[in-house]
Amino acid sequence: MIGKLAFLISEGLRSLWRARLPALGSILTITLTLTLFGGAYLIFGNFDRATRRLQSQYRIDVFFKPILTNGEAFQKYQLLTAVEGISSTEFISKERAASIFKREFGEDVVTVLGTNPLPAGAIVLVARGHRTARRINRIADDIATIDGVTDVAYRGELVRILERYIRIAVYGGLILGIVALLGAIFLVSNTIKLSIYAKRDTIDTLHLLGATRSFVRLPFLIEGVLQGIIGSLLAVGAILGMLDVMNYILEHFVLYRLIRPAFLALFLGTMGLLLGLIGSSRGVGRFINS
Amino acid sequence: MIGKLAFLISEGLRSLWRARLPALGSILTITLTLTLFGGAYLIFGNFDRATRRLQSQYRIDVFFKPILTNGEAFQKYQLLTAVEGISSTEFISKERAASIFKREFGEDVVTVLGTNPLPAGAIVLVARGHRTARRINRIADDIATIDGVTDVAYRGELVRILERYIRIAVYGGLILGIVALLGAIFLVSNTIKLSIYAKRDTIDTLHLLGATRSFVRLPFLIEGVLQGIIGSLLAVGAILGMLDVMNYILEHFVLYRLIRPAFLALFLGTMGLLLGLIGSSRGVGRFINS
Amino acid sequence: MIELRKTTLKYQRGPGVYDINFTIGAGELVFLVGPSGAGKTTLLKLMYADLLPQEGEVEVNGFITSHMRSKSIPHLRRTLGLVFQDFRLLPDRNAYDNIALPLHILGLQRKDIRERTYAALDDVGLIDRAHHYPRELSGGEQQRVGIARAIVKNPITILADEPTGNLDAGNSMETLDLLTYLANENGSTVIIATHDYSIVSKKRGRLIEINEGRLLD
Amino acid sequence: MIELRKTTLKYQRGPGVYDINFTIGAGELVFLVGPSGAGKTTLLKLMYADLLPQEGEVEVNGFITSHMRSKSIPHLRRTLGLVFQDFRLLPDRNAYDNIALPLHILGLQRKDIRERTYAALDDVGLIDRAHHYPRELSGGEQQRVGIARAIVKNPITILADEPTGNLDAGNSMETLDLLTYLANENGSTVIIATHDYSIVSKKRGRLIEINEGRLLD
Ligand SMILES: Nc1ncnc2c1ncn2[C@@H]1O[C@H](COP(=O)(O)OP(=O)(O)OP(=O)(O)O)[C@@H](O)[C@H]1O
Ligand SMILES: Nc1ncnc2c1ncn2[C@@H]1O[C@H](COP(=O)(O)OP(=O)(O)OP(=O)(O)O)[C@@H](O)[C@H]1O
Ligand SMILES: [Mg+2]
Ligand SMILES: [Mg+2]
Repeated sequence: MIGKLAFLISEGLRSLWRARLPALGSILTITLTLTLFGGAYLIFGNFDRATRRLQSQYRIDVFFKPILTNGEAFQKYQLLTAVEGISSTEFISKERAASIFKREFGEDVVTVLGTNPLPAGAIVLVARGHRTARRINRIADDIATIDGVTDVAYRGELVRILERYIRIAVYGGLILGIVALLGAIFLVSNTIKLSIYAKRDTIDTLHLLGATRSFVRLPFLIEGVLQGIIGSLLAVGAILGMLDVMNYILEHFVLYRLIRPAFLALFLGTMGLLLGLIGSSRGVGRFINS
Repeated sequence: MIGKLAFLISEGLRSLWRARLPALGSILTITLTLTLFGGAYLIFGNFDRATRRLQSQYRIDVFFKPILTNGEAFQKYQLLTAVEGISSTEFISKERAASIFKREFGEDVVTVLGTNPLPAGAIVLVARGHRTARRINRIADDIATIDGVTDVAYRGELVRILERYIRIAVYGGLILGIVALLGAIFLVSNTIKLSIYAKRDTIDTLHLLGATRSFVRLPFLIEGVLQGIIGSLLAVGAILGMLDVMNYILEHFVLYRLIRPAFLALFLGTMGLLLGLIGSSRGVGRFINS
Repeated sequence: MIELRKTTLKYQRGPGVYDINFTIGAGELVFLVGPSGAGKTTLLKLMYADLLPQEGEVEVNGFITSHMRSKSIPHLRRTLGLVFQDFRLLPDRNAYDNIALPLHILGLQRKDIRERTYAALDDVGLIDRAHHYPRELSGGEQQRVGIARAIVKNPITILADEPTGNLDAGNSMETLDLLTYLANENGSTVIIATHDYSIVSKKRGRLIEINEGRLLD
Repeated sequence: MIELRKTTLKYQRGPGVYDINFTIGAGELVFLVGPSGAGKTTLLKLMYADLLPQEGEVEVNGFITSHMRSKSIPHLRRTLGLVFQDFRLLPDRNAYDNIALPLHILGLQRKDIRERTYAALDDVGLIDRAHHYPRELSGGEQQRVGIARAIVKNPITILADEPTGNLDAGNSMETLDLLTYLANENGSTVIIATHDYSIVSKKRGRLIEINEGRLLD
């Protein structure tokens, strides 16, 4: 039994070596698929990081009554922490408000009027889990009920647009991911199917000599798994190489670096193995019927 | 001669029909590749449209001297049209400025002060060809030299970030496009190579019977081109179908529609034909050496 | 033991064999003779369950081919040694590996496989061609590799289809001697299908004649 | 006209043929005989430029194989009709299409092709098997398709490798008659390689004997 298994494994290796050229095709197909997949994984991982840069868009501006002094307003400000769904807050004193006014309108309100009419305020950032248009609305309403707050402003429009793009990205990514996965399995099984097709006489002969289904199938499955593993190793190399090239380009042009997502090798290795196995067993299934 | 050509074409058709299963693999490989490509084309086409929605980010805020009346400011405002690189301008009267202030700071400045201290201003949109950080800087400087203008504000930071993302998209798209194209040619030629590999005995026999290289090659090339054409037709169908599905989803969730880019069918048809031709001649080249 | 009982197989597009009845006992040497297209190969295919009868039954070494599950077919075939008319050597394996294949299918020990394979190579006079691939062998040498592959596992029954078609007189005689030895000394049942009546006269064996799909007697 | 001048070809992994000299004129019928592994197929392969000599020259119908560009090989082969020892039928074409193939390679008219192909099918007695695929034919029937494919274009030279190995006495005789007719009445040069000395006695023809790669005389 062990002798037979050893024979079948060595058959798988031999077959891989003997049909180097077609096998290379199969391996590079897996590499290509996994490189695309790993690239998507990379981009998603970095996209997530890039969107965090835009988090300032999830900002609510709070205005206190102008009659409140900075100190009084700061006491009200501390009540904000009780509101659910807030990640951070920043107090804006009357003086900061004046300098913001200057920045926005190009005029020093204190010089013009001799006094500072602007109210104190606060900038509130919405926590990650609450960044939907509906939740932000609720949070703004909650803040508005705090005593001493006259007005609450937030860029609802921008938030809604952002949400739109994120939704598109998530749904698009989901669809593309499923298409790519099906495509990969299809490609691998097709390549292995063609390899088997080229060996159909051999397979017939094996059956005529009394070989069982599994005796005939096993070397092909082993061959497929080996191809998957080799293909995924090449894909890991390709992605790390691509990462270096892209980072070189990116640093040169935009001073921005992509990071390497965690578990890349594990992710691709597992996918390669599964691809090889599913692909070859699908490919084998069609042709080997005693 | 014509009889021979007719025979070879019918051989290509027969071969395609006889090897339906492997050919189907080849065809679907082309379909898959072109669907990915067409999808990218679709996304690029729509991405361009989506960025145009963000054009308000290429905006320069202009402030006139507070002592100027609305009428005087409007005369200065008309000088703006002479500045190069501007696509549209909008006059902001002192009253509009006050209402913007109210929106931003939650306080009616006229009620508080009894008078409107705010200056008139203008919103200037930068023309398409001038939307780089450097150009915007120049335009802002040009505007600042106009008599009566006290200050010019623009979101240089945001523009720079946007530029960054567009650069990433363009370079990333370029790299992905090249990888995908090479991958497609590789996949097609590999599939056809495997088909030819399965027929190597037949090819040897044809040579022994006195067939020339081109007699043996032509049916494979014809087969490849047919596969390319069929594959691209399927890809056009797949993309139009995907478009419908995505639009259904998008409309449902975000009230946004993707449009169909122009020349999609022509683009994919040409690519499919070229893919089939390049792939099959590459695939044929390896195996057929008398 | 091989028994065909009122066996009929008609090809969809072509003739076949009709109402065949015979029994062949253990250790018998049988010549199945008939002209080209008579149905010799068809009868052998029925015996190794490559074809199933449309009427009647085929019983080989205790298996009734039309009544058994397809999972049992390998078990039947492991009791047989087959020589194919078109050799059916695996093109990507050398002579040694082709001959060793049935032993790997039986799951024998490595050492055992080596010994038996070299013995079979010796039986057909191809020891010095052990590591040549089929395309590096002459037609007659390929045929002898096919014969070695059939006898290497010392099977209960040997079904040889035209085993001397590509062999010269000397090699033909040696092959016949080998198969006769296996029948007489080893107790194997040996069926040789051939169109060549001259080889029949060289060995004492039972004759089964077929023409246009029907037995003559 | 075929001439081998001091031709030697030694296989990298195996024997070969050594210092072969002979000339065969137009219209001759030649039997190339020798035991299994003697080098018959090797000599034929040298004639149809599947192998090139390492020493000496091979001249066939005006082409000297070792001096011609590989582009000319198809032109040489179009003057030849080949019967292969292993038939080499295309498995995905029926008998008719297999036989018509050399005519398509020559670029003949459709009507012409039809006529000649049916004539060749008739010559080998397989009119009623025209639309059968090789796997639907018996061994002898496949061999006859191979013979029909060699003669269909009425070639200057016919090189037949073991053309009766799978044929019964009757069919063998008919095939020999056909080839003899083509040599005598048609002026074709016919070379029949065989291990079977018995068929040599049946027709008047020149005998070239080879053993272990060397000519006997
Ligand atoms: N798959 C098939 N489909 C249709 N007809 C077939 C098929 N296989 C064989 N035949 C026909 O059945 C008849 C018997 O074939 P078989 O191969 O048994 O002959 P045979 O006695 O072995 O002849 P040979 O000596 O030429 O090998 C032949 O006429 C052949 O054409
Ligand atoms: N490609 C090859 N590589 C090595 N040796 C070869 C090759 N082809 C043939 N041989 C050897 O050369 C010798 C002559 O082979 P050839 O095929 O010419 O014999 P033959 O006379 O046709 O025999 P048969 O009657 O068995 O067909 C044989 O011993 C064979 O093993
Ligand atoms: Mg037969
Ligand atoms: Mg030979």
